[in-house]
Amino acid sequence: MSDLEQFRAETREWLQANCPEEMRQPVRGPEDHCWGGRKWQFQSDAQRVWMERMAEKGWTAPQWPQEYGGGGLTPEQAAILDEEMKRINARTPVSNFGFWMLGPALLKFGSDELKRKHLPPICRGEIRWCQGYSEPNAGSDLASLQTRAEDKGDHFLVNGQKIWTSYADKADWIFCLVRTDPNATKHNGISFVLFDMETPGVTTRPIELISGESPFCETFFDDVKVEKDAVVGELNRGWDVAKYLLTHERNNIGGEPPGYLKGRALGPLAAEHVGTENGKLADSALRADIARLETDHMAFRALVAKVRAEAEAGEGVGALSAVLKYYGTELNKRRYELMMDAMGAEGLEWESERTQGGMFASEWLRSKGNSIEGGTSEVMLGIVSKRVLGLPDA
Amino acid sequence: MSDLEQFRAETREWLQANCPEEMRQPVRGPEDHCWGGRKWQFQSDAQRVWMERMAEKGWTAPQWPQEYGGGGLTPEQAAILDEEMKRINARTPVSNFGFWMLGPALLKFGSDELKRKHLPPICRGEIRWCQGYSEPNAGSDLASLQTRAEDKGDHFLVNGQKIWTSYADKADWIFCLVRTDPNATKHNGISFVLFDMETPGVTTRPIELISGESPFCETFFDDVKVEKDAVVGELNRGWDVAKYLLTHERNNIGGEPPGYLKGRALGPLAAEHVGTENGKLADSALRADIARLETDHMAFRALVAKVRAEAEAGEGVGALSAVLKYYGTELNKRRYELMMDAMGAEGLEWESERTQGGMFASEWLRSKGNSIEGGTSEVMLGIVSKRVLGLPDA
Amino acid sequence: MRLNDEQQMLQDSVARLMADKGPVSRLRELRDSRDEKGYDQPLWQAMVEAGLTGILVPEEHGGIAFGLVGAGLVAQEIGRNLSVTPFLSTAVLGATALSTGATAEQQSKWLPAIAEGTALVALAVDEGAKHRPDSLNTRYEGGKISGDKLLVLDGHVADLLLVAATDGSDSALYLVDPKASGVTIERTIMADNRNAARIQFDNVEAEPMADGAAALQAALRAGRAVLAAELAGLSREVFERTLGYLKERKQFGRLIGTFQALQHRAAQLMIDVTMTEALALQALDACDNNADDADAQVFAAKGKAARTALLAGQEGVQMHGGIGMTDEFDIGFFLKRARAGGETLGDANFCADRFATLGGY
Amino acid sequence: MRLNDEQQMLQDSVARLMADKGPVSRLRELRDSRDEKGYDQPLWQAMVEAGLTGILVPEEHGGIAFGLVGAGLVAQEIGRNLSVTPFLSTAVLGATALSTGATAEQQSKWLPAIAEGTALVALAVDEGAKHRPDSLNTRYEGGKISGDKLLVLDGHVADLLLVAATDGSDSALYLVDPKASGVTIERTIMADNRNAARIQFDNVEAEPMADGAAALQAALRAGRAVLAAELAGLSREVFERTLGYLKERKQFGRLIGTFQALQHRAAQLMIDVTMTEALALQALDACDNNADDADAQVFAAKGKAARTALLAGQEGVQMHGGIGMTDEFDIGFFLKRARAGGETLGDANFCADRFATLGGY
Repeated sequence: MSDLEQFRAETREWLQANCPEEMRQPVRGPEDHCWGGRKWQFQSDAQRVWMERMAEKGWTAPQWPQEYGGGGLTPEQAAILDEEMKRINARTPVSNFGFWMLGPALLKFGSDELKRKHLPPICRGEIRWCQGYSEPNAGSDLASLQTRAEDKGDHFLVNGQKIWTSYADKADWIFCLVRTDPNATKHNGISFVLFDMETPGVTTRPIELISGESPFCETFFDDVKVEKDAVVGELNRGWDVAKYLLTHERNNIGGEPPGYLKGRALGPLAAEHVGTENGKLADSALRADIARLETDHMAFRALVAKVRAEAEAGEGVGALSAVLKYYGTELNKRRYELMMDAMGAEGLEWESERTQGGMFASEWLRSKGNSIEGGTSEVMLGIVSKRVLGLPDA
Repeated sequence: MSDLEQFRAETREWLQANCPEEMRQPVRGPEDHCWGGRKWQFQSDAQRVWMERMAEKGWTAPQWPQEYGGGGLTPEQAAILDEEMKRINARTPVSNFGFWMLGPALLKFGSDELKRKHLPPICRGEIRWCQGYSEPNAGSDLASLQTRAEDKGDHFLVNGQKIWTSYADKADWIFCLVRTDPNATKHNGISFVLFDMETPGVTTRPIELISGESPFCETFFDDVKVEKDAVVGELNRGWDVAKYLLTHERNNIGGEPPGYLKGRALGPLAAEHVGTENGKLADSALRADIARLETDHMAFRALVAKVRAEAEAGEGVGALSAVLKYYGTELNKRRYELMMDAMGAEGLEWESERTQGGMFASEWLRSKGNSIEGGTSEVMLGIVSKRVLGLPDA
Repeated sequence: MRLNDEQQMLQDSVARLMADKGPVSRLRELRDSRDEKGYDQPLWQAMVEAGLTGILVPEEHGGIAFGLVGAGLVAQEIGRNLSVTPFLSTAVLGATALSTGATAEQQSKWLPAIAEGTALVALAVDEGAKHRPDSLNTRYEGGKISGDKLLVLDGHVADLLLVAATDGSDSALYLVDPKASGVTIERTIMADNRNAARIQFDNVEAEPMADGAAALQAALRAGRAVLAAELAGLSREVFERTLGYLKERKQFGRLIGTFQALQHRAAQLMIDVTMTEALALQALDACDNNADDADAQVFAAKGKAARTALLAGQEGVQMHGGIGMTDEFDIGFFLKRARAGGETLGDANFCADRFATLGGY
Repeated sequence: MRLNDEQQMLQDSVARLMADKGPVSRLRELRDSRDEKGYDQPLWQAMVEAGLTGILVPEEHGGIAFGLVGAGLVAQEIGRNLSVTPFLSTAVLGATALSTGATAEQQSKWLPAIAEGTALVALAVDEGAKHRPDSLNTRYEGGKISGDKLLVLDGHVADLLLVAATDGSDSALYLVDPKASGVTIERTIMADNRNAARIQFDNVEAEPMADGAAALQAALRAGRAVLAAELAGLSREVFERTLGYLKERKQFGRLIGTFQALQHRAAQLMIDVTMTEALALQALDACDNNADDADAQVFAAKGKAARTALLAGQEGVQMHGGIGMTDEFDIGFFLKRARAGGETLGDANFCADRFATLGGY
């Protein structure tokens, strides 16, 4: 038995023994996700136990070094763990922006001290992070941000306002882009800093979206004291960290729809609502639209697979991540439009039990934000035309 | 009986008596069009007789003043003449760029002398005109043209090259944009001049299109002498004339397809080729595409009707002509794509009698030029965003 | 077509009325206060006073009989302001159905009440996810109606229900008293925050019309044409708000309206909006004149309007960026209404299907 | 999927071969000289020597059995150069049909001949405007075939015709000698300047296969997958030529590639092209591995490729402006081939229909 085969066998056995039955049920919606953090209310004992057991193995962050609380797995081992978890429908034990964003940034840019301080609590699900990037007047043009961190000798004093801070009202710490040199050119003079959301001067307010949800906040900083050693990477070079993370974030978009449509094929779903004639959707235009969408989706998946294979072979993804972000989100928007076409009046009910309080319309509306958040489609196309196609600026 | 009713009665009677039976047959294709001019070979006696009789009435240019060979009709009378001609399927007696373009330009900008010299021969079908606007390095950016007319005291000496001169090989005279002041800014220093295509130094060469036809030429000027009084409008203000004509030209686009599809509904045509099931097109995606196209076309026709009604009420068309040019040509391209979808293999035969030598594919290919000639779609959208929407330049 | 002076005056006065009394902020208020009636009662009263509730009611019944073009002009302004009124359900669908097919007695009872604003009427046609007026399951038999309806606009506040049912051969409208025994009404609030209702009819007493089949067809056609105008107005408003934003929002040190890619998209949207307005008015006019191709024009107009409104909503949100995604900002209301209005009385695919059938393919 | 080393080497060598011996200028020469055979004989000979004609022929019959991924790589380069060869008709459709369903005797006779380049094969399926392989009028009865075929690629130069016919229950392929009595062949030159033929069969002697039904299905699937790769290659070439033009053509005092509206469209085209390439290769690989969803992948790939190639052709001409409309310039050849190749063996709508049916809707 090869090492990997043995790893698989042991993993399977361990999961079998340690993953509570309740944590092997399909996730029904966002409410089943375990975010962790100081304020976290576990949905059940099983959720807590599962998180703690996985954290103990380091498998909440399988590929992070063991010294920082991770699992220290190789990519091959991590893939096996992933497969084995999928095999029994094991839920993700815990996840938040600490895992997705801050961790990778710290691992690449952080000092050993910062890594030791922040990574283990993330792995243990003790600290939930949020991200402070956008500002009201710096949307797509992120680098024009105005939040200032003034050097006061032994600390920075942070003043300003962030927007679109995901779940800032529920997070414990924030990683945040601030301007540390107001005289430098736009992309210079920005630093990537970390601080506790309970620091005096931090207030946050949820923003209600058109979908009715409030996953984002406005966050205000009024004379917030931040330690000098809370800077990730070099002072005034925070843009490098931000760029790295933006690309990293875009890589995570695989074009699979979230929510209600996750794992559901649109054609048969439409057939339930629209009906069929001779085995074909009764609305023939909708049938053509769905087939075209699914064809494009299959093409997109083929591209994602190719990019992933190339990335694994070390060829790097680079600006192609903008391609994936752009197309994946546009595809998702098309998909929700067609879902709404298919569901007709039944999809439009907002306050009713039948629709779980308007879930369909809400997800449709929420999808409109996909091509805005994390870099608008227009910004993505600009990156593609410049960095992939090499087209010159005006 | 009102004056207009009387005019209608007389017109009907005159047409009945004077329009040869052969000239009341539907036009089969471009080969049935009478272009006129010195080199013109009449297709039949009937064609010649019809042109001459109409010219004598001034009805080859019904609304031009009688003193210049036109009919002097009011818009209402001209509309009646048009209706009465359509009633008996009477063909256009003669038409070319002299009628469409030069005439309107001369009537608005020309001196009385120029009008007296050039308009009557146009009306009589004696002189066929062509248009010298585009140059190889001045396509969409028409005003960057390089053809120079040097002032030699009693004449200009013209040197340069034009491209896309429609039927220049068959035309007698050309109206042409030339640079008369090389030191002026781009849009200034251009003049609108007229000269005979038989002037020494003029050579012309047809350009074969991807559709197999050659309606356009490259035209070269090598020390061509042009009279000083052959300038329409003011010297160095030719751009005003050109702009007027471009807008005028765009107004003429009503979105009706030319050629084979003229007067043919796409849906029933597709049914012939694709077949039907339960009375609906067997290709349901094509059916949806055609219905969407025809819906858009109906919307476009409604817009054209509205713009025309407003223009008649004196509200002016202005930059809306760019809207009509843009949408009409894009619609036409979509229509030909769907025609080709419908005709399948039968539409693709190139050298066969069944397709009259590839007529279908040829018209499909030709339609691609619609959104390039007379101002590209991109230029039209630029005009709309600046002049209609008032969006600022970068 | 162009508006005549009378129509132009109507448009101007309705534009003022809706902007004054029925702006988007009223929709928000009604939503946030969870208003029981779910429509703007002061606005509706003002419309009664302006005669607009009787815009399709014949003069002998106290209406102003302004024709569908008139109703379309009102709807355009409703679309621009997202004004929340029972105009479509009562003044368009109800008045058209009754004046087309009702008996003299029914007309005398209900049409003046509509014009005077003392009665609200709701049309119950749809039974499932999609609008399929030609295959109804609701049955009329021996003076009684049984069946389940949904998307009954203003159904929970109506004084009269016009219910589409089949007697085995024809589909026709029947008058039903919402308070009659066997009627169960559930208010459903839709994504656009408008009222609709699910209504169950269990062997409910129903009154036939003189020509209930014609009434059904006329109401559907009028409703689609008027909805096309509403969606055209909505599209125009979204376009203008978005254009304004392009001229004021800065990113990367310049107005975003200077970016050519956005310029071209804005131009394309404007063209679609302008065509949609022209087609909607033309279709309404064709109905008023009973033109041969009025049906085809209405299907084209409703289908085009549904697509344009959705495009406008999508582009409106996208071009506004993050702020466009917030509930605090109004643009999302337009997107929601675009989809709900597009769905009502037949979506773009339904219209394309009918349009193609009329075209013989 | 990613190419393995062997496949990568094949791609590189074929790319060189096609660019050297089969560039677009050869298509122009063949057209202008009104070549009787209508395909590039020196290039075909070079492909024989490189073993490419036997790319799908089993090794025991003298082929290299490189699989459909290999054939797709060849087709991609054919697409980039618009090389004019009977590769699709003979090496893909012919070889697949014969190796799938022919008797041992038939295989021994024809497969080595294909590999050695001594025989051309043509597949006769279509009978009308559109590809409808499931409703054939051509009949096989008592050893004889009767019916009319069109769009028979390379039909006028073929040494063997594989004719799809129905015996009343099954549709299957039959071997017919083009010189047999009752065969009438008319060469038809298509808009893309390729050969096709209309062929009439009037009670012509025909030889059944061992499993002619499987042969037909396998040939169609392989042909569609390989055509998807050809159209992907074509799209890539058009995109690259257009991108090059955007970087060199000046208008209004600047490179047209600096105009943002064109930049965004170019980026969108690149994305479509890149996805199409990935999907085509994946579909070919799925066929080679007989994956469960191979059929769905092939319909998706062919449909997507047909749409992408047409879009590339349209954008290519539009972005080149006037020069793109001239015959002197090559871009028009790509547009023509995009449509013809898109139509062959089922257009995008046909593929979408099948794809939907496989998806259960």
